Amino acid sequence: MSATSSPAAPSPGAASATGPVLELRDVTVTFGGVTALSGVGLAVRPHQVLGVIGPNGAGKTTLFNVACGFVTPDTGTIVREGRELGRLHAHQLAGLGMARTLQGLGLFDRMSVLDNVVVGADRHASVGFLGSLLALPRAAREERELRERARAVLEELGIAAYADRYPPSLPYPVRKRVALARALAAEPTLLLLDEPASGLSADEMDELGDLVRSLTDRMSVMLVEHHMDLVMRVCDEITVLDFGRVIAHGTPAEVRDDPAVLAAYLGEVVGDEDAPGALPATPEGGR
Amino acid sequence: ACGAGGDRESDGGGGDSGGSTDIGVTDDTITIGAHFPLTGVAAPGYSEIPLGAAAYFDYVNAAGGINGRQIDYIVRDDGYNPTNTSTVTNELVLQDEIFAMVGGLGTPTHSAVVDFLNDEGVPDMFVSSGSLQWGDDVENRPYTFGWQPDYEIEGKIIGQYVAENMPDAKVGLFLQDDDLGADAEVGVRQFLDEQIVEVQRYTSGNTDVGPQIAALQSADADLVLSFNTPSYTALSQLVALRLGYEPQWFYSNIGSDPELVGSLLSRFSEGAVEGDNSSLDGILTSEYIPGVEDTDNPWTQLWQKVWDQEGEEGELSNFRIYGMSSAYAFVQTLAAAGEDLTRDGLVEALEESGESLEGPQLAPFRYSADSHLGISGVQLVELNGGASDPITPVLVTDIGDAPIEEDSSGQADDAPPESGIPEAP
Amino acid sequence: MLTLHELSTSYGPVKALQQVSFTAREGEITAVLGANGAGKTTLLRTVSGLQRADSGTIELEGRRLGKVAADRMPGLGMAHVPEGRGVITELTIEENLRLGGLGRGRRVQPADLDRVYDLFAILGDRRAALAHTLSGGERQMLVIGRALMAGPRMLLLDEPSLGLAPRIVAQIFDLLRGLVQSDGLSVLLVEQNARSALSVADHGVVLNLGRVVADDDAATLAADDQLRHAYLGF
Amino acid sequence: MPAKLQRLWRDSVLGRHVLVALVGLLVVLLLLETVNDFRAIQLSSMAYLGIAAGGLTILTGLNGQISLGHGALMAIGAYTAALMLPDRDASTPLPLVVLVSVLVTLAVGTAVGAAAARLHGPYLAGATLALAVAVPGIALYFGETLGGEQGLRVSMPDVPVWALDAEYLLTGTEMTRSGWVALMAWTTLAVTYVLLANLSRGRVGRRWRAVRDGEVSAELAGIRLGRSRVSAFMVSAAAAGAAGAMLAFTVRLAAPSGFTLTLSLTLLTAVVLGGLGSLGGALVGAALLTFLPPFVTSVGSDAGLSDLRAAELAPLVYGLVMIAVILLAPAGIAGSFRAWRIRRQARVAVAPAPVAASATGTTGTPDSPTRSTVPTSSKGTPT
Amino acid sequence: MQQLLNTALGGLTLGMVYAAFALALVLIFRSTRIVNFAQAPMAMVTTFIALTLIDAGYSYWIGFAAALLAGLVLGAVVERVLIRPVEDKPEINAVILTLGLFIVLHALAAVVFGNAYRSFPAPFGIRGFEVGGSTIALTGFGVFTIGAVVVVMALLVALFRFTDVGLRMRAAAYNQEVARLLGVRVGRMLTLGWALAALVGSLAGILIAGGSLVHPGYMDSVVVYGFVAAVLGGLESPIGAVVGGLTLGVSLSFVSGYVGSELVALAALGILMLVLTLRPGGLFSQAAERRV
Ligand SMILES: Nc1ncnc2c1ncn2[C@@H]1O[C@H](COP(=O)(O)OP(=O)(O)OP(=O)(O)O)[C@@H](O)[C@H]1O
Ligand SMILES: Nc1ncnc2c1ncn2[C@@H]1O[C@H](COP(=O)(O)OP(=O)(O)OP(=O)(O)O)[C@@H](O)[C@H]1O
Ligand SMILES: [Mg+2]
Ligand SMILES: [Mg+2]
Repeated sequence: MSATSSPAAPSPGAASATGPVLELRDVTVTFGGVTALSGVGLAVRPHQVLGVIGPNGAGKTTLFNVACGFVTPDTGTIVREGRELGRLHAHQLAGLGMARTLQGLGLFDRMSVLDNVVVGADRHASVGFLGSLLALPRAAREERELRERARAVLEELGIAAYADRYPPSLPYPVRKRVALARALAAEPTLLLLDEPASGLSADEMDELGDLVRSLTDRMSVMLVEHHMDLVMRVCDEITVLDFGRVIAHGTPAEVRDDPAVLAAYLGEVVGDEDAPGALPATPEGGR
Repeated sequence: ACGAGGDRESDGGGGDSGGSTDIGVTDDTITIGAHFPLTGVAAPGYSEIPLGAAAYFDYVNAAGGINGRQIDYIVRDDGYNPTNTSTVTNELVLQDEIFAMVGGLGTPTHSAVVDFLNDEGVPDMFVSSGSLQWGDDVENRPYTFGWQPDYEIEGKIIGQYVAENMPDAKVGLFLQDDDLGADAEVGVRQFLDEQIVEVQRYTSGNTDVGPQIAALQSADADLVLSFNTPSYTALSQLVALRLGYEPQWFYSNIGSDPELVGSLLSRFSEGAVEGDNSSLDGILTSEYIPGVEDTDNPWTQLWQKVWDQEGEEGELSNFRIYGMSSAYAFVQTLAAAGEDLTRDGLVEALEESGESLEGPQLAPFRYSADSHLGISGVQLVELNGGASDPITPVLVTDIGDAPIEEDSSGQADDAPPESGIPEAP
Repeated sequence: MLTLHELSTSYGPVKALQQVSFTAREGEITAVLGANGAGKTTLLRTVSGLQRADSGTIELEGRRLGKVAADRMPGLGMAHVPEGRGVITELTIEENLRLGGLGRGRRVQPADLDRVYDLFAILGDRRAALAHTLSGGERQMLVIGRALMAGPRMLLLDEPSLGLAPRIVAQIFDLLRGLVQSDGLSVLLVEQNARSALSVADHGVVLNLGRVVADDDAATLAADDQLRHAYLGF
Repeated sequence: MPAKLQRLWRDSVLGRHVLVALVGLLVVLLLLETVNDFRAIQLSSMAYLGIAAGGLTILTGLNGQISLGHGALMAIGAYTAALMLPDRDASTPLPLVVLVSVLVTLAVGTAVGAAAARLHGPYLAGATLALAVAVPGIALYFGETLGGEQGLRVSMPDVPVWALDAEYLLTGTEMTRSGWVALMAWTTLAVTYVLLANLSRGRVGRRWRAVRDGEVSAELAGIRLGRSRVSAFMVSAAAAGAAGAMLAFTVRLAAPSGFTLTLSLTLLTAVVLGGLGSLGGALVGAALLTFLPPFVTSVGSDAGLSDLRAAELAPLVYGLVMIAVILLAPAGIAGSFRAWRIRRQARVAVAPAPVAASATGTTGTPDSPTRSTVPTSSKGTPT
Repeated sequence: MQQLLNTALGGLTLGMVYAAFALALVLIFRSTRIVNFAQAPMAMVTTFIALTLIDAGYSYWIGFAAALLAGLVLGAVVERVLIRPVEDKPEINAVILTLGLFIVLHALAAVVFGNAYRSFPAPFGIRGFEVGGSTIALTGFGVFTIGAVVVVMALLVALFRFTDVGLRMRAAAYNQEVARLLGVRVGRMLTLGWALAALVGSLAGILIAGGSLVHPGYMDSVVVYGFVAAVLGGLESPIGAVVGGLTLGVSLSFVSGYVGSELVALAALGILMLVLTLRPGGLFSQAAERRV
């Protein structure tokens, strides 16, 4: 998060040659009287981290929900790798090579950590109902493979030791990692992260930042976060929403200096994020 | 290894009738069993029947038993659920090793076990139900005997009476949706096919009979023949009251226990239904044994004595009298079968002397080698002040197109022996 | 205002708090800091009676709380903003807020509601909507607003900035300072982000693995490099 | 090579399940040798309750759907079996009867499951409750074919000669008809349980569990909620169908009053008393339901209670046991045992690891297994 | 015509009875998220208490009051003693617990009050009113039934919508821990919810019994239809319960009268499935949920 951490240029080669991995065009969503998104467009490029920020209630989660098929937009289209998707259903997501973490964790509390992650890897499984019913050798083999795959992801995230534990008994950061592991186990080409850093300490956030950056050689990432340090550090581009509209878009540096963003989101005082108090008041009173 | 399928143990009962005793019989005991709904929806009322039977068996035991044998009567609860009936019957036959099943109650319940009992050769005496199944098929069910008049002959007798005496009545039928209604309808239609303007069926367990009664009312039926259980008599009366529907009611015997229905109807709201049995005044029904209200009848007096001596808490009731009456018939059959008691011997004795059994029944039994159906007829009565006034003599008949005749056997005049314990006929 | 003495709490075999003692002074913001799992949430839950202490005492305004149940706390002038989902999503926004006011034991005044609506305009616009339609941050606002409805003298805040946009965080911390100064409110503030917490707090307590490892002025703690590196992560 | 065997045991799911089932079946066979006909019939009852409860435990325990209507599904299986065995000369092979019963029930279960897939908790309970009371009405309505209130009698063919011969060869005793039915019921149970266990261990079961624990997350992992729910319902319906056929064989009757709401609730009770989600638990529950009431009644009679009082004693004690188990062993009998084991395991696991969650390698935490597994930021603190 | 009217009126009264029972279920569901299957036997027990008093010579209204009071107490006791320990357990545990209670109360009642049909009086007359020379299937007691249920529904709506206690009860039901933090005496609220529900249940019991027969199982069929009515209405809404009860009562009455009484249960299933297919949360459910 030093000011120099301006994004590593998107991996050379493939990146700019191909089109965006995900594009939302002119998306509008209303809930009853509330307009959550209006005419929003954005694009995630290959091997890029796109940040989406904005005040609370700006529509970030809703945007994710549209991309995941949880919310059907009133208007607008979703384009995945050049192909326009019709009415999207959440269960198609994995098949489209997308994975998402939730703002709450959404872990399966009565399944072991390993099983949680294996569910994430499920899209690689092919054995059908009959195979399961009869426990055919092929099914058993595939089960072993899924387990190994899941274990490898746990290993990568450094939480393999918890494989047999159940989520409720785990510390919060570990649980967050499990959720991430589950998403990664699907080996997506586009990962959607909704507030992955909430509840993490500064150090953990740094690790997360490194991890996210390291993922970009395998996939693109779309990230919603309120922690500006992290956003500024890991994102290649940032889209800013306010009241359901895109109010700014650009590199972190551009966005940070945008007066509209300052006013709507960051608050005037947070000009210099290196200052110890990313906060207005200085301590006084007290003793 | 062949021949393994041969003689199953239980065949013994049927096979070696040469022996002097049989399963469930020792020198000084006879073990018999029955299935009744002691719990659950059918328990109210029906659960009292075995208490009556037990009281009578105790009475007999107290007097030394039959042929020196005490009667051990095991009642098991089936909750009126055929699956349970099957279970408890298995238990009675295979575990408790009863000599005979006596008075098992209910059409759907007993149908679940009737073949099993016959396969095992267990005498299946006096099924507490008026279905034709108990006795019309001697060949396939040689061990099963009915007891009460079957619903078909009751329907016939009622049908003929209506056809002769109320030829202009517009008849509505109110039927329970099972054998009770179906068999009775067959009987009634033999005589009344033209007069019937409406048929309504209720499903046992569904206590809202408003729609059915409303349909009878709107069909302008001015005579309703009802084949239902006692609680539905009360319910139909109440609904009729609500609808202002006042036809002539004719209830079948099982629905018309005036004592019970009267007490059910009593005391409903400020005088809307009169406070005593007179609420059923003018209602027609049939009888085949004297009831608790016939306090002058020597049989009723005997039952009262038995109940006072051996009964549990509570008053004598028609359900209990029913239990005692059928127990009496069984004791008499035992006496007829003699010292050397075997299952087949019991069946033979009943086939031989069944028609001449004494007892409270107004008409004789039909038992013979060809028919195991029970009491052969009923008497039609009108209820008045809780008592019943005969409107016909005892009429007897048989299923099918057998003619209906006045009973000439004098069965109705039987009086119980001094001891209250029957001797071999 | 609030004094803890040798407080210990455990979840089965896990000892979450061990012999924790410190004082949160009246009219001050006391920050409770520490890594994930240090026991901060447990501390607040024990103070407000949601979790039973194994041993130790808690005194509020000189009164021992002993076995006082959580539902008595609002009556004693304490309000607790729990960690994570504290919104009753099946109720409307206004009902959530009214509930906050009920804890005081008197009828809810429209003026109290308006104060919260002024603070968080979004809530005012949607007052009749069910809380489950709110976004994560909006819910957090609702919970904080609800705690303010109770007009507490002692406010326990568990990671109030979670999921909130920086501007709102600043606004809330502003507000807290204001209340501390004008009404003499005392605050026990749990924050993951030690730096911001210390910047707003008067006093700080650092927990590690359930034990107090530092207890000092906010400024002193913020200046202690070793401590910062070891426990506070900045 | 014990190690190799151990691995085989661990890796071959099918082998393990089949082996357990075979051993279980052998035990039952031996047991059947020693008991009288009545006990054999009781064992059949336990088997059919166990089969249905096994299916239900999959539905409720693994997929989180509550069904109060499985008795109705059993009715469908039983009626199908009864229709195929109208008289003793009907020479339909029994395995075919079972298969058809299962298929018919499966078809109905699919329809019900599809309708119910969108429903949750109490709404599903309400719908299945209505199903439980509605199905007997169908039997009344089509009284001509389905026998009305009296139901349909099931005519079991005689014990096949090969079975008699085999039994005689093996044990020197003769197989009774009840013993034969019990053997069939338990074989069906064993097959059903092996299949159910396969499913619950494998991919399908994992998906069911995922849907149970988190719809949204499951959907994100590519699971179609509706399909998964329907498939769980279908599996449990198929089990109920098999159970219904076994009931028909055992009771030799399919009648509406045999499939009252009570039966449905009884099944659910078996599932919970035994321990939700475990097949062993379902079997324990089925045993309890089969043997407890008659036992209590006979204790009551022996204690000199009248038949009437003794009869009321059975439901009383049975109800009290239900309440007691829920209050004292909320995870059911088998479940409590499992929980106790997990607790012990957790205690062992937790003790050495004070869950130093943060990876700040500088805290001076005593070395613990967890620490080394949590990656440490190589950069240390920024700035 | 007369049959049509009478079938409808009969269905209306019956529907009100289902509604009363559904109201009790809704109350408990709202306060503890539990479906109380023991509601029927609890009401049966209180009705028998009333009957015992009436048989002993007290007036109907004494019995009526005693039943309601007994319901209140019984509900509170059941919640305190049995439900409290399972409140934090999976919902199915509570379901099984109430089923267990169902069985126990049934057996106890059969032992204590006897297993026989008994009649239960009804005030205000059970003869249909005369309108224009013909009698319609509406009795004084029927009017009382309808009035009582409507009043209870209105009171419940008012309680939940407009009072602080109602708000506290709802908070306690939805989220115990948060409610506790906000100063809600959660335990008391849950007890109060059960007590009120059992009171309403007792009312249902007495209304069903009035002018009809009672025995330990007389409420059993009402369990099913009352529950179906509650689910139809959305389980959360008192108005829904009454609308659900009426819908069910009237339609089943017509099915019974014009199609066949054996199809009543099937019709109930059909209506329920139809409604739930269109609205999986029942007629009066709240807006679709935000899932993420
Ligand atoms: N189902 C719904 N019904 C009504 N309003 C809704 C619904 N879902 C979302 N909203 C509203 O739409 C707006 C956008 O919500 P969204 O969750 O996308 O915000 P967000 O940007 O993710 O906010 P946060 O940063 O607080 O998580 C909010 O005002 C929210 O209250
Ligand atoms: N319900 C619980 N059951 C078992 N252990 C628990 C429970 N809640 C917390 N713990 C454990 O107690 C310890 C302290 O947890 P606590 O939640 O108080 O920490 P915290 O400082 O608030 O952490 P965070 O920053 O993640 O909120 C941790 O080890 C945690 O795993
Ligand atoms: Mg959001
Ligand atoms: Mg915490």
